[in-house]
Amino acid sequence: MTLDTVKHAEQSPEAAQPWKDLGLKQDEYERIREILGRRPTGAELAMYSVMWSEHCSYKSSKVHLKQFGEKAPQTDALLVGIGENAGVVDVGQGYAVTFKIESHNHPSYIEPYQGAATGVGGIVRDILAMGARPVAVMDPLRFGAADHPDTKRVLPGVVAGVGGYGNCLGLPNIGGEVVFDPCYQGNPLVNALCVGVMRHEDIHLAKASGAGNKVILYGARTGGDGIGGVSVLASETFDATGPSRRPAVQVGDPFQEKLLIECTLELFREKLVTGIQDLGGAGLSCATSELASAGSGGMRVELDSVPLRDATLSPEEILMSESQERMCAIVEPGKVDRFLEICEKWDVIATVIGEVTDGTRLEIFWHGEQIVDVPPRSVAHEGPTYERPYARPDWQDALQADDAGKLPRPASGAELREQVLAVVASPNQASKAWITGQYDRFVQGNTVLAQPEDSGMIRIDEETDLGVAIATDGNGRFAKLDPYAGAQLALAEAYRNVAATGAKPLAISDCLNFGSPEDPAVMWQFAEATRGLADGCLALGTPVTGGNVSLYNQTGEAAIHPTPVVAVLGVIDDVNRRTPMAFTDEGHLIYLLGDTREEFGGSAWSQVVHDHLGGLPPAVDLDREKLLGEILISASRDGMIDAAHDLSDGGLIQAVTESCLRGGLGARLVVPDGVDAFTFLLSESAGRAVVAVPRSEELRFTDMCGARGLPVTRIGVIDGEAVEVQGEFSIPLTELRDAHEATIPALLA
Amino acid sequence: MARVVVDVMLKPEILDPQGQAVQRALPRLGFAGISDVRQGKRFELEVEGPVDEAALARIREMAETFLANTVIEDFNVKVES
Amino acid sequence: MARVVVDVMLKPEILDPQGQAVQRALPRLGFAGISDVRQGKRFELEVEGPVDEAALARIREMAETFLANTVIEDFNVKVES
Amino acid sequence: MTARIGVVTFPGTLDDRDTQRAVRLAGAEAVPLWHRDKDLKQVDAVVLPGGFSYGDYLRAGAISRFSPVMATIIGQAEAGMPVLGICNGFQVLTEAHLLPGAMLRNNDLHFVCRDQKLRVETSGTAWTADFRAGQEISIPLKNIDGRYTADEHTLDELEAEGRVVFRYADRGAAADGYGNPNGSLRDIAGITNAAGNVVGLMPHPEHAVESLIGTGRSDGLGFFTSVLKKLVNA
Ligand SMILES: Nc1ncnc2c1ncn2[C@@H]1O[C@H](COP(=O)(O)OP(=O)(O)O)[C@@H](O)[C@H]1O
Ligand SMILES: [Mg+2]
Repeated sequence: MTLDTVKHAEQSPEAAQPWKDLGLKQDEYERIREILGRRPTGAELAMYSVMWSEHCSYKSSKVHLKQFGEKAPQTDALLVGIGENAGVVDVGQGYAVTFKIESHNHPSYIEPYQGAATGVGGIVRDILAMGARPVAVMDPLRFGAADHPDTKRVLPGVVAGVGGYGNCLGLPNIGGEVVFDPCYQGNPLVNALCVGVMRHEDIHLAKASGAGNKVILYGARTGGDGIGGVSVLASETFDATGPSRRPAVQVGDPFQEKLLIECTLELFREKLVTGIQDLGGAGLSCATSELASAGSGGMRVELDSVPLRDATLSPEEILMSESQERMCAIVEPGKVDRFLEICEKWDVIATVIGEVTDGTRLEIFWHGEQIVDVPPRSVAHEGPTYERPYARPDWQDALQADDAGKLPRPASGAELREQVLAVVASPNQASKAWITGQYDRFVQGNTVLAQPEDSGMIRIDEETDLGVAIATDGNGRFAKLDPYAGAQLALAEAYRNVAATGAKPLAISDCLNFGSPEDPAVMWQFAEATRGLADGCLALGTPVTGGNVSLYNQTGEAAIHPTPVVAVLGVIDDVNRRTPMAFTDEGHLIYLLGDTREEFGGSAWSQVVHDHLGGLPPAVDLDREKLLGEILISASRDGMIDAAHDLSDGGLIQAVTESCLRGGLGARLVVPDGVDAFTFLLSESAGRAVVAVPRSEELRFTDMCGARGLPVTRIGVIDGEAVEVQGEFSIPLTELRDAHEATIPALLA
Repeated sequence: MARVVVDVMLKPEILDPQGQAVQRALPRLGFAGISDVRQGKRFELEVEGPVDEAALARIREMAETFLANTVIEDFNVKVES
Repeated sequence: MARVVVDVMLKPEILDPQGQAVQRALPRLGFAGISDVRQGKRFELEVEGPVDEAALARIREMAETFLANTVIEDFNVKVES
Repeated sequence: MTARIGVVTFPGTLDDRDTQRAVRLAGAEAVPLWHRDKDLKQVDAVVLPGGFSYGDYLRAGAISRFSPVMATIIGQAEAGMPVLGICNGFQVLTEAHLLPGAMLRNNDLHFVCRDQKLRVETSGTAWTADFRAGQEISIPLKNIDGRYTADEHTLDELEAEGRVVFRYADRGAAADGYGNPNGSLRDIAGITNAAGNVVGLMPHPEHAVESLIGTGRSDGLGFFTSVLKKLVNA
């Protein structure tokens, strides 16, 4: 086969090109021809097709994501915002924290272990590329019905993959989510978050500047696996019979990635790196075009110098390969030798593959012949933008009218007891210890809190005990009922979880998991959710630092519930002041913060007891969330409470159950005036938390709440070996424990 | 009772980190002249009853759907003599 | 270039939970008649130069000292035809 | 003069910095050792920390065992220098035949991470002098290849010579951190060589040295104070 050089392309304008097979639309192909003033070469076509895919270009979502910038709250904390590999937040004492959440949904359905493993690998490299040492990971997961046979294939593989990769990298897993719902059958969601820490002066950016600087590719050799994998796979719908295309899935090598981390951190320490980019989806196409696009000049690359695992790869394949565990750095010529030396020390292969030029073009050569000559921005940053049509689906009204408040409620204390046990034992509410016990949460020796606590917390300075906390949350059922409110509820819940541990929320990252953007109903959900999230972030003062969009989570006509997952990052000046969730002191008082209303739409109770989804989700009051957060943080700082747990799915009884089981002590609860026992225990009103208060602090605490206008109700005391609701029922802790802890092992072990 | 062996290897184009780690270690241990190592799995199945074409067809199906993930792996079924 | 295969299996007296897990899953997936499964490793070595007795002796030594841990594993070396 | 305790880093080692922290908290000087260096920098004792050296590819510890630093450590260990292998370090020690037996995949096939109760069986080693025989301690366990195996003869010999150093404590329910987590023969969590200077165990004392972090217990410090006392008194 003759090489399709730029010259050849100029001479053969009419040559047929496989743009359609590469996922491009007719008008997109026309635009490429227009940009270049000729037909693209095969290599150029490969680059444009992967970079203009939905996954890489955000072409359907861009117009909506804009709001995160437009409505961004004023804050000094944001050091690097949306657009870089990950956002960076100032957490004080000269430290900066970077974190981001990303999806690896489609590959994880096809090859659960490797799909999930490489999802962790990819997000870790993003964090590393910012100049930070990765310090923890989290994994929000969604699966089909817990008892569906395919869940037994997908879940254990995903969990083993998350653990296999993260454990081997030495990153503590400090939290996540496991949610089951039939809507995720065939479209499991595997989101992965990584957080990293650096000094302010160590922030690195993905740009190629300084003519004459060298472009160094380092890490694994490039192979033929996963060519177009992430980008193509994540950019179309699975048809009903399974994935319509099966490009090879990538296999991860966490050992190589661990070497890459240590090697890269040493390169940073010696200040050898001018610009840096990880290789993820779209591989070298992405890294070279993004570095050049963000930089000052052009770039010239000798593609034949890329070290290969398979000598027969064509230049197009090399450009599209998504082989894992690779990074690309821009290095001053005088520093190249030392750079290569450090790579050798870590057994990492490193190769100079090109240099920054004073031109404006990205030029790629293959054995001396030019095969790419493009304006890099047109590939990386000026891809197509769609204004996809969207419309509120016609079924939305009926769904919201189907009020969960009308569902039959328990008629007696005995029936209430039965339903409470059913809720805490249901797969979504049950203990996830069987899963999280497969993740290393101790490694690095800085884990202050990890699952099942409300947020994961990491000490980042051993002298001052400065720490950060992160929680991720999302509730697809709420978002289905009302995507705008659902997104805000996800934000509010993660915010509350961070505050509950005593940390001050600073910023968020999000992963927006939706169905096909070609369906106007899905696009409406997306538009509403992004609007809700942007408005919510403005109200709470927490900017969006970055995130990820995963579309086409859909089998045939059936889309997943709209599932915005939100990660909130907070800071705590002294991790010794953190508030854990366990009830550990007999006699301490239990207080409920916030208002309880009759809110059952989308609730765990409506799902478990009635298999029902309808009505409206709980009302959102972000001012209240903020106030609640402030109270929880003050109470932690001033030592007024010794346990706190946020209320979310499953309501108050779920939270009390978890705090009791964690501490090994029971609770005696009294139903407060003005609310019935059922609503008290199982409503899912937002903006609430339970806290344990020593008697000596009671007055100080209630006075503080009163002075700041937060409703606070004494609901009981930590006591005994049962959870007792006076006048209704009592459940021994052993019975609760069996119900809560046996479910997941019984389904999966 | 007959033994059927199913070998499962990563497809040639797929990265094999384990095989690579072994290969890279060999020269250090003083073993030269091995240009590539691939590591896979070997399943030894004890089969009740005769291993006729029908039995082998079932085992091939088992390998295809369960023992191997054919997105990344190839397999080979053989009767042990 | 010749290929030499080294099979490494756990010794018969050592518990093989991986093989057992496979075996236990088979009936659920509708495969009956497999009375035992053992899971081991298969190494495919690409050997430069002739695979004569000397080369095989070296590979046997490599298997004995490195590819297998003979405290728990047996191995078998064969030339692939 | 403070004792110098070397902490080895192989490619893929994870708990080296944690182990250095534990050594420092115990009052000794932590000396990083690099797998490619034969030189032990005149340390008085060595810890092989946990992790996935060489990705645990082939078998846990199998590739690291052949590194240059191990060649020196094997010689020094045979000459009496205290050596502690934690988790992956324990696996390296068995692969290097400094300790008998081998480690297999956990019998439930999963990675397990939990706070594990151990019974200290002997205080007669370089690393357990600060414990009492029969004492129960709690330190994190985290591994996937932690099932200790040896033939009956070897096991009998270990028992007879008092060389079983730690057992998984079996009182109470497994969920509280009691019980054998992986199917190790005779509940063995850690052993020593005949001289008592080389100890290997699967759980991680270096993750239990501070009151706030990890499990919030400091039962692991005793390992490092034990060896320190021995070195200072020597
Ligand atoms: N896949 C997972 N990985 C790690 N931790 C998890 C995972 N799933 C759940 N968790 C942890 O289990 C605990 C309970 O989860 P969840 O009930 O979703 O918390 P909440 O409702 O407070 O957000 C949390 O600490 C959470 O981080
Ligand atoms: Mg919570």
